[in-house]
Amino acid sequence: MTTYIGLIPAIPFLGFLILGLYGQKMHGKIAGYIGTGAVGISAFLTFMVAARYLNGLPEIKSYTVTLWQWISAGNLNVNISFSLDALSLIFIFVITFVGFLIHMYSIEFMAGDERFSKFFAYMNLFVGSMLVLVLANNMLVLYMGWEGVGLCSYLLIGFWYKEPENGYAARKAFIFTRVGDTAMILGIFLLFLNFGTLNIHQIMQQAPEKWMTGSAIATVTAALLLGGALGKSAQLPLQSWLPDAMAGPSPVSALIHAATMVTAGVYLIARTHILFALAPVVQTAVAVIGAATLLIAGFSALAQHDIKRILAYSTISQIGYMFLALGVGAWSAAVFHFMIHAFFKALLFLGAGAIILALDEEHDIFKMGGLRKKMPVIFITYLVASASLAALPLVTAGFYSKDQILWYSFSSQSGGLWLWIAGIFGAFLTALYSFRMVFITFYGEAKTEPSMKVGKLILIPLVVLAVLSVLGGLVELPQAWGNFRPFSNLLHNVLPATTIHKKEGLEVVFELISATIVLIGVYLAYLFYIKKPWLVKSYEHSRLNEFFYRGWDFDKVYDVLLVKPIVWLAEIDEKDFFNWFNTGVSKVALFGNRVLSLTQNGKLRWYLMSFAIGIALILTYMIYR
Amino acid sequence: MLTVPLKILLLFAGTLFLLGLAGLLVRRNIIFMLMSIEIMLNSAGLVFIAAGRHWGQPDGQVMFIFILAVAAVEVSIGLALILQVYHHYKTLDVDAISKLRDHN
Amino acid sequence: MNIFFYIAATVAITTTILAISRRNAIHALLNLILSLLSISVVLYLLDAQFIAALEVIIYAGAIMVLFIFVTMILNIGLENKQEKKWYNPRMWFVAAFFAGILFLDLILAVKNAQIQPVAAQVIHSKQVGISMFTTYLLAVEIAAVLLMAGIIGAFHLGSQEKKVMHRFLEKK
Amino acid sequence: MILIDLIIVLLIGAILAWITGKWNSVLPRIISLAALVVDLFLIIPEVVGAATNQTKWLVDIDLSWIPAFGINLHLALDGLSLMMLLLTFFMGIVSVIISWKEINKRVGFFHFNLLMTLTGVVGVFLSLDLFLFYFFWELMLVPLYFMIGIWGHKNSTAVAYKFFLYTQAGGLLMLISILALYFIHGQTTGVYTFDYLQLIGTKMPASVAFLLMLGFLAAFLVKLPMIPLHTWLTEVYSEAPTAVLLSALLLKTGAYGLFRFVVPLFPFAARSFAPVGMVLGVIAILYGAKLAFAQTDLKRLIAYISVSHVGFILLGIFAFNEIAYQGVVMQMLTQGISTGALLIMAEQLSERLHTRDINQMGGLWEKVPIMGTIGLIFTMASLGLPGFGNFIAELLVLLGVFKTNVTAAVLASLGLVAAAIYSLRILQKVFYGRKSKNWEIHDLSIREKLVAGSMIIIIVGMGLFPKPVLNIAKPVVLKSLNTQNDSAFLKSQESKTKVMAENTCFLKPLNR
Repeated sequence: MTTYIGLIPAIPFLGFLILGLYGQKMHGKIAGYIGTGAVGISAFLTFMVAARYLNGLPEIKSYTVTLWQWISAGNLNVNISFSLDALSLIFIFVITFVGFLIHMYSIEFMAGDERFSKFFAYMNLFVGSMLVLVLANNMLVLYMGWEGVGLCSYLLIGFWYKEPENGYAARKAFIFTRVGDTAMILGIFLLFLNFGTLNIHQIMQQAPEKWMTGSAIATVTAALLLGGALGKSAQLPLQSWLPDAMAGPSPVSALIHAATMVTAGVYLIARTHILFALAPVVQTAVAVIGAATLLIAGFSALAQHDIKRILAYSTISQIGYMFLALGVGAWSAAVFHFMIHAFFKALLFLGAGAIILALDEEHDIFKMGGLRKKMPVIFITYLVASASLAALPLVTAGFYSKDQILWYSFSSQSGGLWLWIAGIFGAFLTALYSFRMVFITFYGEAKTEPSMKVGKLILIPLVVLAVLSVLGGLVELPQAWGNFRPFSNLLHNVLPATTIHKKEGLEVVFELISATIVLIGVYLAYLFYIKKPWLVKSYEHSRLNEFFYRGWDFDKVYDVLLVKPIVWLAEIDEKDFFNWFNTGVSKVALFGNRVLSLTQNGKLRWYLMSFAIGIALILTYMIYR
Repeated sequence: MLTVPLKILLLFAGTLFLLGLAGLLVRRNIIFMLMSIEIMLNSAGLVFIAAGRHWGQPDGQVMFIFILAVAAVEVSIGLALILQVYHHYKTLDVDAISKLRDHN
Repeated sequence: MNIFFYIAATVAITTTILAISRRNAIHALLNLILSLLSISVVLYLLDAQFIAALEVIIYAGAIMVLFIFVTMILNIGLENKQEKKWYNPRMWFVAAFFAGILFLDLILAVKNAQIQPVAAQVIHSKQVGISMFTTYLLAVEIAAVLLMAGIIGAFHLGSQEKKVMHRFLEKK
Repeated sequence: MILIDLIIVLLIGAILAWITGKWNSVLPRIISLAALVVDLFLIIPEVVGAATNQTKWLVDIDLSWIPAFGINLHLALDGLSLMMLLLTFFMGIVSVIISWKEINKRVGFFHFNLLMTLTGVVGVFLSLDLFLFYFFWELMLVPLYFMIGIWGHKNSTAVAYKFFLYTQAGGLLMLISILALYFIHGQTTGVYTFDYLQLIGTKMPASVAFLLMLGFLAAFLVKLPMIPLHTWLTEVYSEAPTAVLLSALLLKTGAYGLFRFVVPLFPFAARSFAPVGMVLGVIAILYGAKLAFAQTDLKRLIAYISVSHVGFILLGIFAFNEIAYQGVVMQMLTQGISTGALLIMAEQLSERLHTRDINQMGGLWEKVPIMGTIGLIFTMASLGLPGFGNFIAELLVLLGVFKTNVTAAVLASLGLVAAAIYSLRILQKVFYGRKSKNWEIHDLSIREKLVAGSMIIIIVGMGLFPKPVLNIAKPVVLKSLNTQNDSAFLKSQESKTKVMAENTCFLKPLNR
């Protein structure tokens, strides 16, 4: 059992090493098979581990494996060690399983690319780092995985490096997340100074004993960790890197910028939920940030033309939901939504990637249209995923996960009406933009002809994910529907249950409201984008929509507030003003030399004159002294 | 017996000295400069004599003799140099002979 | 007696001014000779007869003759244009300024000086000679060496038969 | 005797290289490589000892040299100097290998200088006699001056002057301090000696100690180099030949000096200097980063990166706790390697492209993928990505500083963000983007790959398995911290006024 835990991240790393060292020499798709195989083995091991873990419940709630001692300096002792519990189990399941499907898809998607083997090397490195992140039982090891995925994100966004824009997008992503990471490492320092250990388990045990609820130190620490989570998960105010990150290949967007890495923030908060519970202010901030982000990103998604940017804003918005759930203490709901979101969002990205591939790099949905008949499989899977995203009642997994969040946002202890209103309005927006995307892309007249048919390796993952997007929700039914909640029961081994202080009977009412609103949203999308497009013509071209299109001008704000001053600072002092000191000294010396050698002009009478002046001065001084 | 106060004598010698100095500063012709130097040397000797007389010591006169010797040597060397300079540069302008200048 | 001194002093200063301000070298030199002669009168009045004689013989005689010789050798005795060009009246202001400052200093210094009125004594040349060859013997020897050096130097520099320039004066 | 052997091998190698260089250009290279390899093998057995021996010096040689002045040939090896020596020999071998084909002018003399510099460096790391230390300290300079001046790029003579003047000025100030320490110790105890171990704990008034410490600091901070004394470094990096990664080694001598001499000899003065030191460290980190971001000359950029990294060393030294000190040791090693590797890359690029301007580069990944990968790895290392040694170093330093001074740690950690900004700029400008020109360049040769590969292995190894390094450093770190505790004890024992009274008598000549 414990051996397997170590192997799960090790095998993708091995794959990375092999591909990195020998990938250049591999012919055809061998590199792809190796990369996929490595993740596949990890996924297989995950299933084995999961089976054993479920078997061991409820006696053994977590397993730990220590590989080696990493750092030991003073009282800082850090081991490279992993621990598996329900929370990390769900995460590694999503990472390896969805990761495996995306790898498989990539074999065909990336075929023919000159850096085919590099791609799989990076992807494997990413999977390995992500597994380290979620398996870590130590804040520093977690941080290592955390930065590792950041590196892979950077490498893969900038994978097509020949376009400078891609490189800049990658850099932006890295720097934005790095800002959050720095806050996080300071939070880790604080944890170490207060607890003398970085072991997550020990910290979580000691924290309630040492820290008062709402104390300053708890608040600061939680806020710093939240900083890291915000950066990684693209939440307000560090969200603007994610839409640009779509410059990477579609499988990358699917794996890193939808399914796994961006949800690392969710994982971090869930993992350190005790700290957040000790800092109610920060927890409320999490909820508010989540609510604000989901609305802002929802409006922006509605304004986009690029299919991948729609999905990117949608991702930000959906992670906003997860943050909302975390903020109101609905831990398992957040993780549930993470899992379901991973399924349907990965599917959406893969579908979008397939469309883009077939249409020769066409990203604009207004230039697609009518693809329903030309790509039936993609259409159906895409439709399913969009429905799941929009949380179409009863038939989709998204309904179950999102409604749980909405319900808790109202009913939990720290929830409230306003959070719920934000959530439900977000749900309406989600329905609207997701079906806007579907209708514009697949209905109407065809504007671009597909140039190729996509193959099996692309379609199989789509279908599998589509099935999961429908059936995935059945692992957790709403409380009012009977007590079939295996998912949260599993998680309650790690995370506390959500306390509800409203009447449980209300849940059905709220579900009906949200179902109605989603259906209205879908209908409106149908009305606006198929039946009567002129209704929204004026809105589409309004200033407000342009503003949303630019992502609420966050980039402009950062540009003016940070980028411009820094660049200005850099430019005014490029030559390093301390050099003035050096050149100053030598210039003064040279000037002195020149002035003094002027006096030595070879004119005898000039010398005599200076004698006379000198004598006059000295005598005058002596006499008048 | 001369009863002019020593102060007057000193002023007289000083005046001569300053005249020599002024001549040195004003003239560009080397011969005139050499002459001015002679005037200055002479006035210095005058002070020695006056002082020696005032104190009743022979040293002032001894010094005058030394000054005389120095002046003689200086003039002979100086004039020889002037001859050479004139042969070389065909001028007696002291400003034209500025080889002592620092070349930078 | 004092009147002679004032006359001699006036003559000396006047002729010195003329000596340094004449453009004609011969005129200037003749004025200088006059000046030296009147100074020798002053010396005589100061009871330094031997020194006065030396002044006449060596200064006004030998040294000035040397000057006149050189002036004549170089043929710059007559007033020439060069001298006019070089003769910059502006320099007079500068020189007069500094000389004036120094003169003021001198007057102040002399005025403030407190000289004890000692009865002037006559110093005979005998005393001078004794002093020279006892106290100042070494200095006399050095002066002799200096004169020797002057003679050799003048000989060396003044010898024009050789076409060789002195190395300090050679053109680079 | 092994310590003397180390120095003698290098000296003999230097002389042989010069002599053989007169008639053959390959022999000097082989000779200097051999000398360094021999030294490396001589020192390796000590590593085993270092892992077990935790208290005393590993090797300690104390021979009489000039007894009249209390000067001894006192060489000693402990964990810190052992690691520094390993780094020295490794970097020495690397610089011989990378200059194998690149240096063709006066090969013999080049290798003579190279080995002489290394002799100085080795001596500095080993000597425990302040006079001997100063001797080796100055010995490093002269050959390096020639190396920069003769084999550098077009502006190198001026740069060599600048380098020499800066370091020499600092060195002379240190000499004054050494002599003052010598006399103060001699007058208080009657024993005139330059021996480090005896000079530790010399009693003197705080103000005098502070002044003497400033003298030492002047030498070490110039070498480090600390802002505002860093400008020589940028020019040396940009104008000197590749083998100047020797100068990257020289930076370590500065850090080593702070660690070995300033902190133990002047524990209280160092503590009272700590706030200033920390401020300087923070300034170095941020200002270096800012300038690195602004540069267009690749090598100058790397120089500023190194200035920024050195800030961490400074910061850590003035934190005075074990974690920070471990971080400092780690930073000395990793920074030497990562900056060295970046410099090598920059030199290889500028040699191939004949420009160092990053605005003229771009899209090079396509042409030189291996070089790009290596550049990527080392930029990532230098921005402190976990998994590389630099991360451990920066983490430990920041954590240690965080314990003593939260503000400084927070400001310094901004350096991590800044590091991301400037490092990624290198990648973006050099390797990413469109090709600015159709470069006709070849990728790394086997020789270059070997060098880069070994450096990667070391830096990743130190990132994943830093424990051996930390273990070896531990006794040294504890020792230098203990010295402070001992003298704290001493201080509490003796009343301060008494010491003052005792000492004022011999201070009079100094005050004059």
